[in-house]
Amino acid sequence: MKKQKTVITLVFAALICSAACMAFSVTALAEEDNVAATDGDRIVRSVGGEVGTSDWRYPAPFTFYPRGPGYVRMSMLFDTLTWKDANGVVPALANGWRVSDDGKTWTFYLNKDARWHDGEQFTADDVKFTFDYMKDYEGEFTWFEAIDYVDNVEIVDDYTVIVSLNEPMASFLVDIAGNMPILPEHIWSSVSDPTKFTGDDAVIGTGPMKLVEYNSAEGFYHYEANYDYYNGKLIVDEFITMGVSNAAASLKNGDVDEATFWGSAVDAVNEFVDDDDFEIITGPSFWVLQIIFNCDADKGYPTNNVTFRRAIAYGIDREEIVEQKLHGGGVAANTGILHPDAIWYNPDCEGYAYNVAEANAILDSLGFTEKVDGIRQYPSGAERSGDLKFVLYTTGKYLREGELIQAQLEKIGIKIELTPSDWTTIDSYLRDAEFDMVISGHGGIANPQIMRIPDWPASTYQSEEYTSTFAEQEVTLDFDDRKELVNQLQEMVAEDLPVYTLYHPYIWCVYNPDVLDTWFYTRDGICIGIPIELNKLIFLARYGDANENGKINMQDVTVIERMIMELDEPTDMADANKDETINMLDVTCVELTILGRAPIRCE
Amino acid sequence: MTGVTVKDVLGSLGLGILVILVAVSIFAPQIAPYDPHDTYKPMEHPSSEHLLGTNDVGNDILSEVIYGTRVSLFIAFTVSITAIVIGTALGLIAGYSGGVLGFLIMRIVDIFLTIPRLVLIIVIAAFMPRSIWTIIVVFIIFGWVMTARIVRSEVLTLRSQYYVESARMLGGSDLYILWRHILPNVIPLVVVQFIMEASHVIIAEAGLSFLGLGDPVARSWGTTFHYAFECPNIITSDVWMWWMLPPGLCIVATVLGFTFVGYALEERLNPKLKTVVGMGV
Amino acid sequence: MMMRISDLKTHFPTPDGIVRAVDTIDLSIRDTETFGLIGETGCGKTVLGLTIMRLLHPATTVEGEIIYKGQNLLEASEAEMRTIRGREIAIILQNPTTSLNPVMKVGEQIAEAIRLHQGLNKKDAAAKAVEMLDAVRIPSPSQRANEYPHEFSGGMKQRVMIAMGLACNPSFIIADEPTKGLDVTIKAQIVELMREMTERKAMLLITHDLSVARELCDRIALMYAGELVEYAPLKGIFESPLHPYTRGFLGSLPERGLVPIPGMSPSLIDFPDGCRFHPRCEHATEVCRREHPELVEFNAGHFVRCHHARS
Amino acid sequence: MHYISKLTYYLVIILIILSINFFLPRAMPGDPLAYVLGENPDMPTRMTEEEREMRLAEYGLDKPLLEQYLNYMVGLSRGDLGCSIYYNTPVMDEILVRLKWTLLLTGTSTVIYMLLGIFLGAESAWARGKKKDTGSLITILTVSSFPTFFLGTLLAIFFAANLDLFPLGGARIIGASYANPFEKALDILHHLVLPAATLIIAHIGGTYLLMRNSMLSVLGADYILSARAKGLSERYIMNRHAIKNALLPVVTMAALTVQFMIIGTIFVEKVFAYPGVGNLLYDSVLRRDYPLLQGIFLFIAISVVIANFIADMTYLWLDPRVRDE
Repeated sequence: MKKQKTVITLVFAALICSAACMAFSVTALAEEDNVAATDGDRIVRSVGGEVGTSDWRYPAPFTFYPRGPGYVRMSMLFDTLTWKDANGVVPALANGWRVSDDGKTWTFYLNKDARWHDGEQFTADDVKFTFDYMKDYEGEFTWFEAIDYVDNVEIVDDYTVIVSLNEPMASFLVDIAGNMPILPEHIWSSVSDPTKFTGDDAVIGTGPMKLVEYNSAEGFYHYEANYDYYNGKLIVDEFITMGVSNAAASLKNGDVDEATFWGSAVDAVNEFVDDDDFEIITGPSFWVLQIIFNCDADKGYPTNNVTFRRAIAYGIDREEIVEQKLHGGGVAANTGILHPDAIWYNPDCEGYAYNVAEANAILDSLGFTEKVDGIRQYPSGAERSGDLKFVLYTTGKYLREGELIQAQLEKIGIKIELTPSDWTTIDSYLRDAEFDMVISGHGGIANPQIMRIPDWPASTYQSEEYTSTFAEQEVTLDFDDRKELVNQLQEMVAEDLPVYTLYHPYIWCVYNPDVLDTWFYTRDGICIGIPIELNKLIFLARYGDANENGKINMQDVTVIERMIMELDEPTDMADANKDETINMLDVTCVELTILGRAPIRCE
Repeated sequence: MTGVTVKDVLGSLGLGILVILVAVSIFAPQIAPYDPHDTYKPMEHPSSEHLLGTNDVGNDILSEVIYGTRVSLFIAFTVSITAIVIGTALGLIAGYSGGVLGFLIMRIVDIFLTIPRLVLIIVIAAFMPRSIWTIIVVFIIFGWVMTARIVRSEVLTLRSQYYVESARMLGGSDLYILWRHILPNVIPLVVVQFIMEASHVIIAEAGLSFLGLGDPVARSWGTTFHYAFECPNIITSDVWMWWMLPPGLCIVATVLGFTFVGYALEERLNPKLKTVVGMGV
Repeated sequence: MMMRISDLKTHFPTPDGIVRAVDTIDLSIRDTETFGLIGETGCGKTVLGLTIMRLLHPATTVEGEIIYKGQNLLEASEAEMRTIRGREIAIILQNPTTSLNPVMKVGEQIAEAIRLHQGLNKKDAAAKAVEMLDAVRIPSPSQRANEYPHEFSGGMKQRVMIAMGLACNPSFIIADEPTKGLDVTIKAQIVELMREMTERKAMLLITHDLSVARELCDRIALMYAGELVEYAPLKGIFESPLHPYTRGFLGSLPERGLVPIPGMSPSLIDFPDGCRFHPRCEHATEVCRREHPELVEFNAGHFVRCHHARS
Repeated sequence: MHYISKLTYYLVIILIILSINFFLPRAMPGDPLAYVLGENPDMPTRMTEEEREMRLAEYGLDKPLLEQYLNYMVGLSRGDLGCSIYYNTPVMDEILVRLKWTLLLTGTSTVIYMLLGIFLGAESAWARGKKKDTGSLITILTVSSFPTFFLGTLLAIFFAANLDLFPLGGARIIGASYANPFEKALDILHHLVLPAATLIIAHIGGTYLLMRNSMLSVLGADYILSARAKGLSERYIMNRHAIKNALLPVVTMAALTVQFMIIGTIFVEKVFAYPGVGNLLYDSVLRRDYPLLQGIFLFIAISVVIANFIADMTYLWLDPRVRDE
């Protein structure tokens, strides 16, 4: 009995002490605000783009972490003049726009219903203010680089502005108008150190969401609906992005309603294929992994020889890498860098299908004929001697691809010394052109602007033809003309191989449709090419049948449908789109336009 | 009652585990069914071809774990042997010569003991190139401290004992006394310390690798575990059973081996713990 | 008869072998008598004391009988023993420095036994403890009771030990080396105190100090290698010692010239054949090496274990 | 005298830690600015030299080392640990936001594992050699051999993913609305169970073994015999005489184990995505956020020193002999 008493005493003491700890923390925590959700509210929890890192800093325009997931979190609160949906550019703060023939003057017609979260009216003054502010604090807005193209902004009336550019800019509608968050003048005019401005005022925008709480410790962003949103009815009451330790497990036990998976996470996605509780959509990641070659005329021997680079390209089995590393969760990349799902994609680039014989033949022809232990030797008199050996740098992240390449290239007699290093070190080698090959990846490959320096972050590739073609496409406003130039750029990269692209991973959105089923992938990525599915338009009732109340005469819709389908005369007044030849979203857009809810889309 | 005691059983069990592990690491090429860098179909479930399946890039997991024994034990033994030698030397100097040098050594020991060791190692490891040599060097820097302290206090005890005094009176040189009289008495303590250090290094290395700070090329158990942990469907499927459990259990077995041997040795060496039989006599 | 010990054997296992610390002892202690048990360090006399108290490790094997007030202590349950320890039989352990709990106040250490055996509450027991400290002549006892052992000198600690032993007024006291390590003056004071405190009690005084035994004891037994070699009234031992060991022991007294007994006492694991004392005995003969002598009554009340006993 | 020398000693140690903290990251290779922008931006950006210099100046990284050192010390004396490069907010703020979670986790675990370890160790020593002792000894030696991250992962797999008894991670349900504070406390407790259990199991071994050994040597002490000779019961002796003496080395070790606890927290917080300081340390390592890394290291090191100081004081309280020196 006495013994039991001791046990009980000890356990009790332990409980008391822990209770004290608890009490301390709970009191500390209870001070924090909570939004009391009422029953029936639709709360959506999302992993928000990337597992592992859940913090993307404070979602104000100058403090968010300058990568896609960070931008997206800010974009929930701040609107831009234009935006993108699954089909391309759509109006946002600007109802419509007009561009002058020389491509240097853009007129924007602003939405008259837009209000800031604090109730102030949005006007043309805010737009002008934002352009001026961005020019003043260009260095502080690390996300954004193209403001230099803008010469000045002129206010025509309260809801019309004219933006004049220094030179024509083909991507203006996406890269500036669809990218720059419009700031409320009445708040930001007094802010002189925007990167330190993080109060509640710093997150007042016109977006569909208002920020309730950001917590860097727990890595979550808690938003609530801005029911006064000018651009559509909100179907979500609260939205939360949060960090989890394992996205698949968190989805399964209901901690989150949606999660993003990349590339080799296809194994996790497959777990949901047969699960009726979840739906999956697949999208392009607009991301590419590539080998950067040293093309420097002085330091790059022998990789500065394009024929030699082709030999390596033939000697690398990209399909095997996709299979081994991504488990099929991606595709072998376009050798012209841009993603196959991008509108700028050139399908005719040289593919360099795996061909050991071809690779060997090229290497032999270049004089690398002698072999020691299966490794080719430099020809005598060359800049280097001994084994044909290269250092292949990569971060730990792509080590496994490196191992596969190492094994493949050994088969054509090239020895690879795989050297994992940290990115800072690798970057310094790249700057100084002190490297042989580097494995590195980047995103944004829906946007031709990414091709400015094809072997970025190195810059050993020098081609005047390439540089001038790039500059030309930058100012070519006609879509087809520009596309032709972009196609040429891609072909040049595929021919010259400053980089040899390896693969594009897929990206998946796995979600619980009972909570929210409007997830979609944005045409060429959100904004300048962010691949993830966190487009703020998912919160809006835009894409249901807008005419569910039957306010529009169906005949009107049919007429327009027939016009789109280029059918001759409107004799048959049945639903012209019964075969769904037209994207239903377009139909809805039309309906909305007729209803005056989402204004005219004019390009 | 001189029969088999618990400590004997545990001691031999521990020794057995360690012997097996050392054998596995020596004969890894003979035991492992495949080269750990060969690639097969990735994410295979266990089969007669791949007893523990394959990992995310198609390496045979069993072979990877077998070769991992080499890496883990190599680090553990290299670090603990070096650290123990350094620690013993500094402990002997500090204990035997005293003076400014001894004082300095002991102050350094105090500081090292107060600084949270693994936290600092994590910080350092984060900035150094990721290789096993970085890990080895960093662990050695922090590994000698406890040994130095223990050896010193033992030397202080021994020094005051008569036979050292008499050896000194007989005119033995300091080095001779250290070598002939003090070192043999310190050895048992050092052996226990070696074992504790080795098991500490095994866990600490695994921890660093788990955090992704290990050598990504030389795949220790911790590194294998790290890759398994990063696998997105590790928890939601059965994959953890053949990818995460084997390296984890290997770490546990090694540490347990060291712990059991260390425990048995300590019980034997520390007379205070030896027996309470006949107290008061 | 306060206590009769017969055929007592105490053996315990160690990694080196079985230690026969007490190997057949018979003796009896009368009411109010002080019985001295003398022997060199390591002869097993402390173990005898602990055997009586049943304070040995459970692995120890004890055979024989210890009859105290008609009850065989070796058959008593642990619970019964707990009521006997401290209340009926008290032991004053050797080495007061280590025998007092360093982190407990002295008064408390005395009081806890009082509370246990006499059912007094905390306050009364504390008062009684102060009384006891006063009785063993510790100055300002109420203040000292609140001090820790390390604040006491060696002699004072010994007094505390005596106070602790006598706190519950036991009828039988085992005093184990109560004067060990004390200087002459203090020793005399302690001896005086012991005499006074145990006047009407039976006491087993375990010591290697003959001079203390001579001051306090009525009868004396000499113990060697786990057994008694001679026992007799005080006078018999000092005036007509029969065993060579006793004579040797007496010879080591200061006034007799401090002549030590040659040789070392044997290990309790491995006794010599025959008489256990023979390797150290100058009179040893063939029979001593061969046969183990029995304890015989040489004179009335004077027992000796020697083949060559003579007056 | 005793207190003063102790205090001086600890102040010197803190000064040394401050210096190590300052010089160490600067002695390492790597450019913190490169990490401000991350490794794989969706759009490549690279700073021009001017931008770079502007940034370096902003964080004071362009000044001479000695000046940086002095600034650092002056700043520290004002409680200023600098600004996190990643978060662009004061380091102290970032630590404090997470501290309550870490305190909750480590506080609860420490209390439980210490008490449990002491209790089991004492019980084990008291039953030395019996089945109970051997059983608990082997069990505890075995569970202590599990690395924290392995143990945590296993617990997560079994109790969170498979049995769904506890959450997989986090410290509370994010965005939940609670009817009352009790419900909230329950939620926090629910999230605390697995991480805390991991820490407790991983750390109990040290205390248990130490207590057991300490208890064993105490049980051989004369004063225990002395207490038994008074007729006191075994349980009473254990509680009143043995434990307090046996606790002395455990208390000393407790301070040293504070750092092991903190290290364990890094792993547990990563495994369970617990929003504490350990996770922050891990993140700041990945982001090469010098000031934050320094701040956290400093914070942890000073906590350990303070724990040592507290242990010294507790030791004084427990052992009257040292107190009077």
